[in-house]
Amino acid sequence: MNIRAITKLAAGVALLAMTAGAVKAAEEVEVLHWWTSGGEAAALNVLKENLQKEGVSWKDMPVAGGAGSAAMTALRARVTAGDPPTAVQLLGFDLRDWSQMGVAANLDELAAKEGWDKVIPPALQEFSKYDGHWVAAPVNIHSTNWLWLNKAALDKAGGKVPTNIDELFALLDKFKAEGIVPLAHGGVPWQDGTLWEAVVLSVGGPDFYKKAVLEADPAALSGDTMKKVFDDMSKLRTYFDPNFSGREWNLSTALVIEGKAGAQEMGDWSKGEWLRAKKEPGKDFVCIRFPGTQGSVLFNADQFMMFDVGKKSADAQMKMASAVENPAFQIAFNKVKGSVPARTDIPDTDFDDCAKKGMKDLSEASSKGTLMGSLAHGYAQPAAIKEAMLDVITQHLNGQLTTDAALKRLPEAVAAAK
Amino acid sequence: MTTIEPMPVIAAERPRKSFADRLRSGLPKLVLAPSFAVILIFVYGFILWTITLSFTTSRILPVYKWGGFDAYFRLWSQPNWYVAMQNLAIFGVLYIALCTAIGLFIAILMDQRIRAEGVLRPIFLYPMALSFVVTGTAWKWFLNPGLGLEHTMRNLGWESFTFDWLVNPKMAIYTVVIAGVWQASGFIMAMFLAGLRGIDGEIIKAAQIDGASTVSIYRRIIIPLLRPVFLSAFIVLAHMAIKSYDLVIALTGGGPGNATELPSTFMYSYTFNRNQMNVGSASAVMMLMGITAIIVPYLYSELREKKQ
Amino acid sequence: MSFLEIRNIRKKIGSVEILKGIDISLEKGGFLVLVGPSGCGKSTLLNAIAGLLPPSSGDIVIDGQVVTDLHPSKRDIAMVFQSYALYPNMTVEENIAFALEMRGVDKAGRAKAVAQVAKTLQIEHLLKRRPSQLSGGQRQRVAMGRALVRQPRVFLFDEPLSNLDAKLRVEVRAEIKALHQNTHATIVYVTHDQIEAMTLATKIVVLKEGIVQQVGTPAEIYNRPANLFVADFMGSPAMNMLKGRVVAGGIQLFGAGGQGVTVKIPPSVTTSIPEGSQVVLGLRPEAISDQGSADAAAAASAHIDAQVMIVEPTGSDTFVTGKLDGTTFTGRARAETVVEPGQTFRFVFNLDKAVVFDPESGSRID
Amino acid sequence: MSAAPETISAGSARFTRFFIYGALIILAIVYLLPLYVMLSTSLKSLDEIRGGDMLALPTDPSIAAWMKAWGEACIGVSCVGIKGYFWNSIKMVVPAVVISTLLGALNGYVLTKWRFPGHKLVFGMMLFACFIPFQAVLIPMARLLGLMGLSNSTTGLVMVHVVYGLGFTTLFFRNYYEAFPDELVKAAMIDGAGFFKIFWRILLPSSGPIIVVTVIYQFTNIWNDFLFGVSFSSGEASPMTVALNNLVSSSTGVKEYNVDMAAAVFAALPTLFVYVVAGRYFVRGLMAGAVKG
Repeated sequence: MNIRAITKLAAGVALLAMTAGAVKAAEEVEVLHWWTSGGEAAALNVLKENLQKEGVSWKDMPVAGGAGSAAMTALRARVTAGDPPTAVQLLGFDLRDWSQMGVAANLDELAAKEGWDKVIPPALQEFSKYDGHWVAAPVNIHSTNWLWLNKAALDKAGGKVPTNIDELFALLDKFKAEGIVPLAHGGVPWQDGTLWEAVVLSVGGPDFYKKAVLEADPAALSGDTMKKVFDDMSKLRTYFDPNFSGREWNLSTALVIEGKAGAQEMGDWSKGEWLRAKKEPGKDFVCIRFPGTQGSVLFNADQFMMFDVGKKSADAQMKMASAVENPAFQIAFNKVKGSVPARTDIPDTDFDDCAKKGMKDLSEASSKGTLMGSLAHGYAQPAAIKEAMLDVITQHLNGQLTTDAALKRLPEAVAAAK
Repeated sequence: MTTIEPMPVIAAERPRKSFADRLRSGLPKLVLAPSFAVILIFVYGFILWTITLSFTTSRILPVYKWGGFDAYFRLWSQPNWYVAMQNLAIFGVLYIALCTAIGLFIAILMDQRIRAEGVLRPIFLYPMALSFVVTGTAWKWFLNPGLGLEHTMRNLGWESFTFDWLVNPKMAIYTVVIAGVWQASGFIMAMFLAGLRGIDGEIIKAAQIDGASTVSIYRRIIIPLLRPVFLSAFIVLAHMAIKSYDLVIALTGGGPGNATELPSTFMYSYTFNRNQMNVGSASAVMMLMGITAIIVPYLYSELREKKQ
Repeated sequence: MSFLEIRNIRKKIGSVEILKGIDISLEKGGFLVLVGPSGCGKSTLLNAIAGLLPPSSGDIVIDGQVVTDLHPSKRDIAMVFQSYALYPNMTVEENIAFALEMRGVDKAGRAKAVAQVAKTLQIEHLLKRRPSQLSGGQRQRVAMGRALVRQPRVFLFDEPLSNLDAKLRVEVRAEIKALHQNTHATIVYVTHDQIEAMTLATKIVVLKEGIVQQVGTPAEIYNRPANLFVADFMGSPAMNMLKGRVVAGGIQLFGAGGQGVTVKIPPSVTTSIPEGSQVVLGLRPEAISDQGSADAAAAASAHIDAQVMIVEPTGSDTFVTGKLDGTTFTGRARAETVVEPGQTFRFVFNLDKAVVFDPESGSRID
Repeated sequence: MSAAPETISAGSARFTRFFIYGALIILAIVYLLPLYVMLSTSLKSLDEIRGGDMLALPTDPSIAAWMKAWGEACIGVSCVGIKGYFWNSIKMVVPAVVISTLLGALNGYVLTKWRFPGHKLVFGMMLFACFIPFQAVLIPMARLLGLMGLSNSTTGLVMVHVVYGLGFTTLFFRNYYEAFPDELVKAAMIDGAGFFKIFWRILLPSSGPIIVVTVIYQFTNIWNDFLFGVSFSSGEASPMTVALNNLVSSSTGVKEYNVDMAAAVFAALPTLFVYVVAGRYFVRGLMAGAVKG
């Protein structure tokens, strides 16, 4: 290598270093989220590209595992170190808890400019704001009280969709007679909780749900209605296959897709599995509200909470929040994710039948006041209480607690976790 | 380092010394000091910090507001905590006993001048090399009655074969034991194999001349000679049992119900998922006390023995 | 003037005092052997001289320079260890050259020095090997080579022969002796083997429990042991210790059961023992012989008949153990002596060689 | 060297050999099952995985999942597979292993050859560090890293692994050097070698077996660590295990088990390689001191 080549190389390296420095100096958002793979990540990529067009680079910080629990650990480490990410995917009460620590940025100005107050459902706003100030940009709204039915199995069982829990039991009996698994369920606490909250809503109605779940009223948690809830849970348990324990939700969905099982209670994200298996709503599968919960929506929304990272990235942060609420992005993202837009002003033309139904249900429930937070997904109670309730629910479902014991234990657990 | 009197045994140290000599005689301690300081801060400092936190009202992040013994009362009123402790007892005893027994058994087999030792050794050792992030799924499938062993056996025509421990709250903790033993027993095997290889062959010859059978040679002579290996194995296994976390999370996630909760998963979940950092810290303090109760007597006897 | 001086060295480890004030001096070219039973402090003393173990008090002086506080490497000493302490990761050559390398001797200089030492010790063919490929004797030589190459002021040997088999030990012992005679090196040598001490030393120090029992030439130590301990420790078979009582005209031995035998003590042995006092009479086995080999020139001797208990032929001599009145003693008879246990045998005691001790203090009475 | 007593009678000897080999082969199969499940799953198509028998051989083996895991799978918003994270892990593991091994060796050296009053207490305290549950130190560690400006950096991660590996490495080397003759150190001292010279020239060259044990132990532990990796690194700088976890544990996404398994095998390759290649030395190294306690 001669001198000239070395000089050239050195110049190249220097140039490279300068560009690297330049990239760093540009606006950047660091985003902690747990949409780490497959379609979800691809959906998020849309946001990344949108931001890049505006000159904001995206530093990805994906942390999967346990519905965000590993991500929460990582977040704690970063906040404790005094170096929080710019934006963090957070759920319900976690948002409040973090805001309470005084680490949130203020999005009021942007929200006012873009009129978020008018387009985002008030039930959700409660969680996107802290102390009256916007701290987070909601991405989507999932709802959890769905029942997914295999169309062929349903047709074989008479074709009539159940509208209350007793009809559900009748249908499940027919599935059983067909020789398939009546209800596909995965035995992990959050799935047990998802099923339980749907049963609570179905058995007790929206007011009871508010009382028992949102307010955690001890009387409601141990009363007769709750007894029926637990009894129904025990009964539903008899429709599971023996291998449900610890099974991931998508394996349960696969059972329904393949016709090995008749139905699954699951949030709208499971639609992705159906679409991926090239199944069409209405033709191959049927999406209905969990029997007895028509007119109410238990929601769970993904939000990006903006952390206070100082002036340096504040502008990029605002750009990102704005990009999240951009209707085009909301459509693109939610089509892939199976959820519905967090804004109620978005036309449903681009969405499939299940999503259209979801959007319609959402705006109805929102206006009727029956849009309520999901317990299993952190929109009904703070983490401590939620986990304490899930403990009881999952132990009861697994036969470790009798119904009577569960009724006694549930208010105790809530009290102990407060 | 203030607790250590500067008085090395080897290097000469009396007055009338140049600075260079002084430096030289202090060098060993100077070399050890950073490591020791780091341990003091990162282990003992953090333990103190954890103890402090357990007396605060910390929930999502540390706050330094006095909370008294509240966290401990909460801890001991949690049914989960009792389940975790009970499970640790079951898991710890079985895990240590089975790893030791199986490790010793394989080591003895491997020590019979077998041909394919080079092939077999890595087969028994490899589970230690893999993280449970990697093997957890495979194990979960294998133990799942509808996917794994039970399914296969029934497909093969053994219709009544049942192996549903994974989904049975009463038995699930034993599946954790199985996977744990699978992971660690090869390592213990290597320790025992090393111990066996280190035994003086003449002792065995002497025993053979005395007319002892192979079984009684092992039972009466070789296994007693392996006593130090048993101790090392116990310590290695005890600390792995107490720290076991990945194992449970990957295999059962603590379920079914809370049937496989362990103190380590309890601590993690209260600190990081349930936003009850003080209760998590209190459980960590309890764990540390348990560890101390096991380790300190061991260390004491071990280090005192060496003195003689 | 003495070349190596050990001045009132004390060493305490914990609460135990290992060395209780040792004073020794050695002239240039001397061969000092520290001998004593295990635990007597001889290795501790050697380590103190080497600088590997700082004494609690006292001074070490080499060639007029106080080295007590000097690092071992600056004392200009070399040491041969019991285990040889060859560096397992280095070849013989590198082992020998290591000290020179540490002292900044250049490569050529090292090679020259190594070659010379290798020639002296006849280990040239071993230079490229590693310690693990050597026999015990070869290792021992390399260890010596490592010490020799430095040409230090003082050589220290820490039981260098104890790991060799009996035959090799005698050979190497002779080599060390020859080496000393040829090089006139100053040597301090630790051993628990009194024969090594006798054969090698120009000066022996007998140590017990951290106290010097006796300092002297081998002959002094052997013939005029300062106390019962030295007398018993030096010599094999051990000196006979016979209890006796001073009577008119000598010492009465074997008197426990009756009259006993009175032996005359020549004035060369002692003159100062009052009549009636209890004593211990020490007599080496070679001073008790059969009639045929008895020293005719002895000024005082006694003929004693005793029953034979044990007969031990060694080839060159035959040791005969007799018993009289409950006391056993061993004598050295000619090889061709024919005697069976149970017979009565006539022993000749050569009292010129006797040593008398005070049983209370253990000290020799002159 | 082998401790195995020879069996005497010929007839029972044959039976014994049969029993020994039979038992070993059965055990080997059991131990290999999870690996087999991983490998065969990675070669199957998703449909076959969903519908088929987990233990069955793939009917139509394909390495497509492997290709995808290596170069195409999405981890977060970038879909370039796990190959980049491989390098991240190496960048973290190599310095952490080297530093912790070296420090462990130096500590072991001081604690056995340069003893001072209280050395046992110091060693005992360092050993106790092996037993601290890592979950308990995450938050204070994060705070300290933040104060040192090492938050979210590879340097910080390396430091964490070094700190919590020190107990083990010190233990290994101390036990090994305990049996290393003191006289060699004394000889070197008289020869004029200083503290570090003795270490570099005499002890370290003779430490091969224990270095193997320590390196294997540290390498596997650090390579497989997830908790520290996820807490103290982020995004594209994450180690392999974090990326793998992001791939296999995404909660509401579609699961491609064949890709997951292929990625898992990739993630395990370095440690598998280390154990297979160095297994022999591992047992030898354990013999040389680590088992003594």
